[in-house]
Amino acid sequence: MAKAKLGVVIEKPAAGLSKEQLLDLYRQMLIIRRTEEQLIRAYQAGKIHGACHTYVGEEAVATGVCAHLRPDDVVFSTHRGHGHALAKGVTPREVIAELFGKATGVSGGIGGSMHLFKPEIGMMGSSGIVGPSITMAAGAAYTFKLLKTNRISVAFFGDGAVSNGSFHEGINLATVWGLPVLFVCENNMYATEVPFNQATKNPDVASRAKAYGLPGVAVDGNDVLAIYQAAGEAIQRARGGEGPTLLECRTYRTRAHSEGMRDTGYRTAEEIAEWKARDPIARFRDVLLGGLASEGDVIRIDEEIKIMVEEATAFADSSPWPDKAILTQHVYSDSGG
Amino acid sequence: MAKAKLGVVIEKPAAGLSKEQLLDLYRQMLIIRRTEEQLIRAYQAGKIHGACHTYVGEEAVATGVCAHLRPDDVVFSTHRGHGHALAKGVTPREVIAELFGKATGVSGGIGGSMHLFKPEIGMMGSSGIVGPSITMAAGAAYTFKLLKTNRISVAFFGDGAVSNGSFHEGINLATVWGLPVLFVCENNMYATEVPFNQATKNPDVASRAKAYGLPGVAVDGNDVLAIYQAAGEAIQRARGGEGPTLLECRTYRTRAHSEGMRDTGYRTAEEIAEWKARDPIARFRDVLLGGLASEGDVIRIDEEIKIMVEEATAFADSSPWPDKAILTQHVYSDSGG
Amino acid sequence: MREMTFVEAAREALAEEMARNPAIFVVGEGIGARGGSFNTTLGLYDLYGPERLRDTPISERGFTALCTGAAAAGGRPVVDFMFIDFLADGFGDLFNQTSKLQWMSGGRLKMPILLRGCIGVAKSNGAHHSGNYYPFFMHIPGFRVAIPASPRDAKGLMKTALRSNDPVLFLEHKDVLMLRGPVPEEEYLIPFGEASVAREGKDVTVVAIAAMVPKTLKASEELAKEGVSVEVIDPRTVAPLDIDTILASVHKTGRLLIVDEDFAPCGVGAEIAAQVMARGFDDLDAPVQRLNGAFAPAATSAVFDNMVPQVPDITKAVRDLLAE
Amino acid sequence: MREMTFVEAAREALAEEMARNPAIFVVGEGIGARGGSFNTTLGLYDLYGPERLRDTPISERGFTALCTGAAAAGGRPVVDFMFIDFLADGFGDLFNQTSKLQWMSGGRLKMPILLRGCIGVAKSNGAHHSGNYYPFFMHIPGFRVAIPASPRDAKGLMKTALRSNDPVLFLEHKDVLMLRGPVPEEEYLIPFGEASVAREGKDVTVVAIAAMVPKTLKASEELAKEGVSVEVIDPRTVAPLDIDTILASVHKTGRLLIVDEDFAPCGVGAEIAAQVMARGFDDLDAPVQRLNGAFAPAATSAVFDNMVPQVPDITKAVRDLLAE
Ligand SMILES: Cc1ncc(C[n+]2csc(CCOP(=O)(O)OP(=O)(O)O)c2C)c(N)n1
Ligand SMILES: Cc1ncc(C[n+]2csc(CCOP(=O)(O)OP(=O)(O)O)c2C)c(N)n1
Ligand SMILES: [Mg+2]
Ligand SMILES: [Mg+2]
Repeated sequence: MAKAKLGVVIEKPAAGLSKEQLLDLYRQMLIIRRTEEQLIRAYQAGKIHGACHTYVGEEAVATGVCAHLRPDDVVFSTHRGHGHALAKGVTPREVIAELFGKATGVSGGIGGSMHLFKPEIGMMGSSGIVGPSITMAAGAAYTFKLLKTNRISVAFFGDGAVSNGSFHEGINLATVWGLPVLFVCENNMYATEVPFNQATKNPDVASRAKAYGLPGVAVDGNDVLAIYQAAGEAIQRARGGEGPTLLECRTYRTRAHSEGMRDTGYRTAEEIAEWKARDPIARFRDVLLGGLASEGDVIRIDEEIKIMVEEATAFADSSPWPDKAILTQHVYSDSGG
Repeated sequence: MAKAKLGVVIEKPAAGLSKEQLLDLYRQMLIIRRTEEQLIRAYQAGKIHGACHTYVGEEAVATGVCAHLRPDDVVFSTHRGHGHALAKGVTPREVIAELFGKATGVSGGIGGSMHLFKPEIGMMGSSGIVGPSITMAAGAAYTFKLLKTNRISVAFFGDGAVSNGSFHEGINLATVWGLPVLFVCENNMYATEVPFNQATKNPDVASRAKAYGLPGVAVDGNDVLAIYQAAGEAIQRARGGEGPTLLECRTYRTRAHSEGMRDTGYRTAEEIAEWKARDPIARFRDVLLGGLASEGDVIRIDEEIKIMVEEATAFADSSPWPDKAILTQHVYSDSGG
Repeated sequence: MREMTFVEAAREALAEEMARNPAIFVVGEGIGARGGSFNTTLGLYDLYGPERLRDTPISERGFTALCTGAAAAGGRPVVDFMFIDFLADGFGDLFNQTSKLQWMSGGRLKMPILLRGCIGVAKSNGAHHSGNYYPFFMHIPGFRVAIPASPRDAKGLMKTALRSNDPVLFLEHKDVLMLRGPVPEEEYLIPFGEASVAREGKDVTVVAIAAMVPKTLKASEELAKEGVSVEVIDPRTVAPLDIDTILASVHKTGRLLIVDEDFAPCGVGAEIAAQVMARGFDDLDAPVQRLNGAFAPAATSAVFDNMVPQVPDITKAVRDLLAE
Repeated sequence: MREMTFVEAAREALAEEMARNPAIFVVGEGIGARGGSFNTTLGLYDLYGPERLRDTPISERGFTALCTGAAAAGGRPVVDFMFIDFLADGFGDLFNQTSKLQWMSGGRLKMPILLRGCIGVAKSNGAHHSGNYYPFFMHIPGFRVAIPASPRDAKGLMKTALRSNDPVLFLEHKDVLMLRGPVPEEEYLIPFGEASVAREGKDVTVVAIAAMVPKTLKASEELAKEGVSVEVIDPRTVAPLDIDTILASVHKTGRLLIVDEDFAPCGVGAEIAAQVMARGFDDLDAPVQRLNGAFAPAATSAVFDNMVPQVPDITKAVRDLLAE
C-alpha cells in the first residue's frame, strides 16, 4: 500500500468496541456488498433505470464513519452513494426499488443510483454533480451551529472532487467558521479513468489540510476499525465545537467506474488483484475470527443478509411504478401562482 | 512587518542591476503614483466615469514583475489594474482618457478603471470579477507551451482571490500541466474591508503552494528590488519550461478600497501610518540616493513624470467622446447572421 | 402614510423577519459590521452579531452551495450578492442543487433560501457590474423571482420571500434603490404572482420591469398630454408571472408593449409575448412589441447611458405601436 | 453518398481541422486515450498526444476559464464537457469573460473557443445529466449556438465552428448521436444562421430543435397520411437564428408550432413566437403554439420517458393547431 505511506496514518485500534458493535460493522459492510451484487446482476439483466456506480471494495469507509452518526446527523453523498445511503440507514429494499425505477424506491423512483434521498434519517441526498456534497455539508453544519444543536454533518467525496473549486471553497469556509462537519475523501486513486496523480502534483489529500488550517488525517480505507477510530475522533471534535476535519480514506474500487463500462487500459490487472486481496470485508472477517467472534456469529449474519437482499429484490420487483403525476409535483413547495 | 515572518522571505538582493535599470524601476513606480494622484483629483472633480480603485502603496509589485516582461508576454489583471497596465507599457494618456470615458482611452472609453485592454503589448485586460485572472493567465500559458513559444504569462490577483475556486483550480491545472505562468498574489491584507485572517485560517499565501506542488515564495511587497529578484527567478523557471511559481507580495493599499468610499472602522490609523512609512517609492528613492544615483538623476525623473502626467491629463480632457455606434460593435468577430 | 426609500423598506422587512425567526441569517461580502455595499443590512450586525450577519470570503460558489445545504437542514439563509453579477459563479449549484433539492427529495426537503442582489445597467457600472439574468431563473424550474420597483413592493415581497419555502431570487435595480415612496406602518405581505396595475389606461398596455416602471410612468404622463391613455403593469414577480392581469389589460386595450432593459432574446418580453399571443390572440389589434436594452455588454463612458430605454424611447415605442 | 453516424461526422470534422490547424487542442475528462465518454475524440489521442488531447481534473470552471485565456492568446481550444450539465460550474466566467473579451478589448482579442457537450432528457439520465441550457446563450450577447440534428449538419457546423473567431456552443443531443445519415466526401462548411427546411409542406410550419427534428419528421409522415402537409424547419443554429426562413414558411402556411424538449419559459419557442408575431403578424391564421418538455427536472424511472414530446404529442399538437 504505497499511498498510505504519505501523510499521517492512524494505527489500527486494538479494540474498545463491544462484540455487538464489531458485528454491526461487519453486518453493515456486508449489507452494502450484497445489495450491490444484486444490483450488478439486475443491471446485467436490464432492470436498472439509469447509471449504476458501485462501491464494491470501499464499504469500510461509509460503514466506519456512519457507525458514529445519530439519525439527526446528516450525510451528503456522491454519484457513488449506495454505500452511504445504506450505512445511514436506508434499507436494501429502498435502494434496489429506486434503481428499478419503482414508486417504493427511496426517492420514489425519480432519482435512480445517483439521487438517493431520505432526509428523515439524515440522508440528504447523493449528487450526480461532483463537488457540492462538500459545500452543502458545510452548510448543514452552519445551521446546526447557528441553532445551537449538537448535530453534525458529513460530506463524502472522491479524489476527483479534490481538484474542484468546491473542495477549496467549502473546506476553507467550514474551517474559518469552525463548523461541525467531517470531510471524508474516498481516495480510490481514479476519477473515472483519470489517475489522481494526473489530476494533481500532490495526490496526498490529507496534507492539503495545512492550506486551510484544519486537521488532516490519512487512514487505510480498507480497514473499517481504523476508519471507525479516526472518524470517531473527528466527530467528537466537531460535536465539541472544535470545527471540521479532513479525513482521507485510501481505498480502491474493484469494479469499473460504472456498470456496463469497460475497465481496461487505464489500470493493470495486478493492481486490481492486489487491492482485491485487501478486500475490507474479508479482512475484517479474519479479524473477527481471530478471537473476537465465532464462525457461527459470522455465518448467521451472512445468512441473515442473504435473505434480506433476496427479500428486498422481490419487494422491488413486485413494487408498483410511480404515478406519472408526481413528475411535476414538488418542483415548488408553496402553491404560489 | 509581522506578516513577512511567515513563509519563505527572500532577502533583498545586493544589486546586479545597472543604474539605468534601477532608475527605470523608480521611473515606473513614479509614473503609476503620479497618474493615480491625477485620477484621484479627477475623481473628486467628478470627471471619472465609473469606479476607481487605486494602487497607491503597491507600485513596487507590478513594477518589479513587469520589468522582466517582453511585449509579447502577457498580463491578466484585476479590478485594481492601473499599475499593472502602466507597468506593462500602457501610457498615462491612455489610462487617464479611459477613466474619463474618452475615445482615446486604452479601451476606447467603454471599459473604465476595471477594464483596461491593450493586447497589442500583452495587457490582456483587467477584470471586474475577482478570480479569473488566475485561470485565464494559465490558459494563455497553455497556448504558449502548445505553440512552443517561450512567451510567459502573469496573473495578478489579491488576497481576496485566494479563497476563490479559481485560485485552486487555476493553480492546480497550471502546476500539473507545467505551464509557463507566474502567479502574483498582491496580499494587502484586506478584501474591500474584510481582513484576510477573517477569510481564512491560513493567511500565509505562499505556504499554499505545497498543496499543489509548485514553488511558493513570499516577499516584501514594498521592496521593488526584492520583487524584481524573486519574479526574475520565477520567470526564468517559467521560460525554461520548469512550470509556474506562486509569488506572494505582502503589501498594503494606503487609500480606501475605492475612491469615494470611506476608509474607517475596519483598520486603524496606526496601521495605515506604519505602512505609509514603508512607502515603496520613498524607500527606493532612499536606496538610490544611498550611492546608486544622484539627487539630480532622481529629480530629473520627478520632473519628467510631472510633465508627462499633466500632458496626459490635458490630452484626456481634450479628447473626443466615443462614437455611440461602437457600443454594439465587436460583440461578435465574424459577421455570421 | 410614512415615506421611505426602497433600500430602507427592504431592510425593514429583513429586520422584522430576523426578529421573528432565529433561523434567518445573512451571508455576503461586507454585509456584517459594514452593513452592505448598498446598505442592505445596515444596523443589523449590532443587533444580531457575526453568526447571523456573516461576512464571507470571495467564494460565491462556495457560500451559495453552503447556504443551499443550510436551507436543506432547516436554516433560512439570505445570500446577499451585492452585485448580482457575482452570483454567476454559483450558477452550477443553483441550477443543479438549489432548484432541484425539493423535487429530488420528493418534497421532503424544503428550500427556504433567499438570493438577493442589485441588477441593472446603472450609470457607468461597466461590463462586470450591470447584469440582470432573471430570464435564466424563469427558464429553470424551481425558482421564484421577485423584481420590485417601489418601496412598498420591496417590503411586501421581501416579507413573502422570507416566509416562502422555495428558493427566491430577489432583485433590486440600482436605479430604484434610492426611490422614496409610501410604506404602510402595519404589517403586510405581497403575494407572489400578482402583478400591480401601476397606472390605469385604455389605449395601450405597457408591461415594465424594474427601473423601467418609473420611466414608463413618466412616459405615460407625457403621452396623456397627447391624449394617449396608457395602462402600466408591473409584474412584480416574473416567476410566477401573472399573465391574467396582462391578458385582462390587453383585452381592454388591444395593444401591448413590454419595456425591459434586459437583453431581448429569450427574455421576459419574449415569454409574455408568446403567452399573450397563445391566449389572447383575438384581442390583439397589433403585434406585441418589445423595447429592450442594447444587445451588448455595458459600457462605462457616460455617453452610453442611453444603452437602456429612456423616457423618450418609451414614448416613441408607444406611439409607433399605436400607429400600427 | 457514404453514411456515417452523427458522432463520427462531428469527429471527422474535428480530425480534419486538427490536421489543418496546430493551434486546436481539446480538453475534457476522459477525452484523451479513452476517446471521450461519447467517443467524441476516439482515435485522436494516438495522432496528437496529450497536449492536444488533454485529460483534465474535475475543474470545469477552471478549464473553461483557462481555455478562454488560451483562446485570447492565440490558441483554439475545444472544451468537451461530456454532459453539458457540467458546464454550469463555468457559467460565471463564460458570461463575464468568454462572451465579453472581444467586446471589452474593442475587437483586438479574438475568442476562437468551441464549447461542446451532450444535451437532452435521454432515457433515465436523471436530474443532473439531462440539461439543455441553450436559451441562456441566446440571451447573452457574444455566443454562437449550433444544435445540429443530422450527421451532415454536425460535420458542416463543426467545421464552421472550428474556423469561427467567436465562442461557439456546439450541442449534441444524446438521442441523435447514433443517428446515421449521408455525409459528403468532399469538404463542406455549413454557415451559421441558415435554417434547413427538413421537409417541405404547405399547411403548417413546425420548427423543431435537436432530437425533436427526427421525431417531427416521423410525425409529419403520419400526418401526411391524413392529408396534412407539414413543413419542418430545423434552425440548426439558434444564435444566430434564421428567422427569415421561418417567416417565409409561415407566410405560406399561416400556422406555426415550435417543438422543443427544453423548458418553455423564456426558451427558443418564446423568442421565435415573439419575432414571428412582430414581423409576420398578418400572415398568422392562428396563434403560434409551443410544445415543450415537462417543467420539472428529469426523472430516471422509464415511466417518465415521455416527459419530453413524443411523436404522438407532436401529431396531436399539429392537429390542434390546424383546428384553431
Ligand atoms: C462536475 C462534474 N464533472 C464531471 C462529472 C462526470 N463524472 C462522474 S463521476 C466522475 C469521476 C469522479 O471521481 P471521484 O470523485 O474520484 O469519485 P469516484 O468515482 O472515484 O468514486 C466524473 C468525472 C460529474 N459528475 N460532475
Ligand atoms: C467574484 C466577485 N465577488 C465580489 C466582488 C466585489 N469585490 C470587488 S474588489 C473586492 C475585494 C477584492 O479583494 P482583493 O482580491 O484582496 O483585492 P484588493 O482590492 O485588496 O486589491 C470585492 C469583494 C467582485 N468584484 N467579484
Ligand atoms: Mg476516485
Ligand atoms: Mg486585498
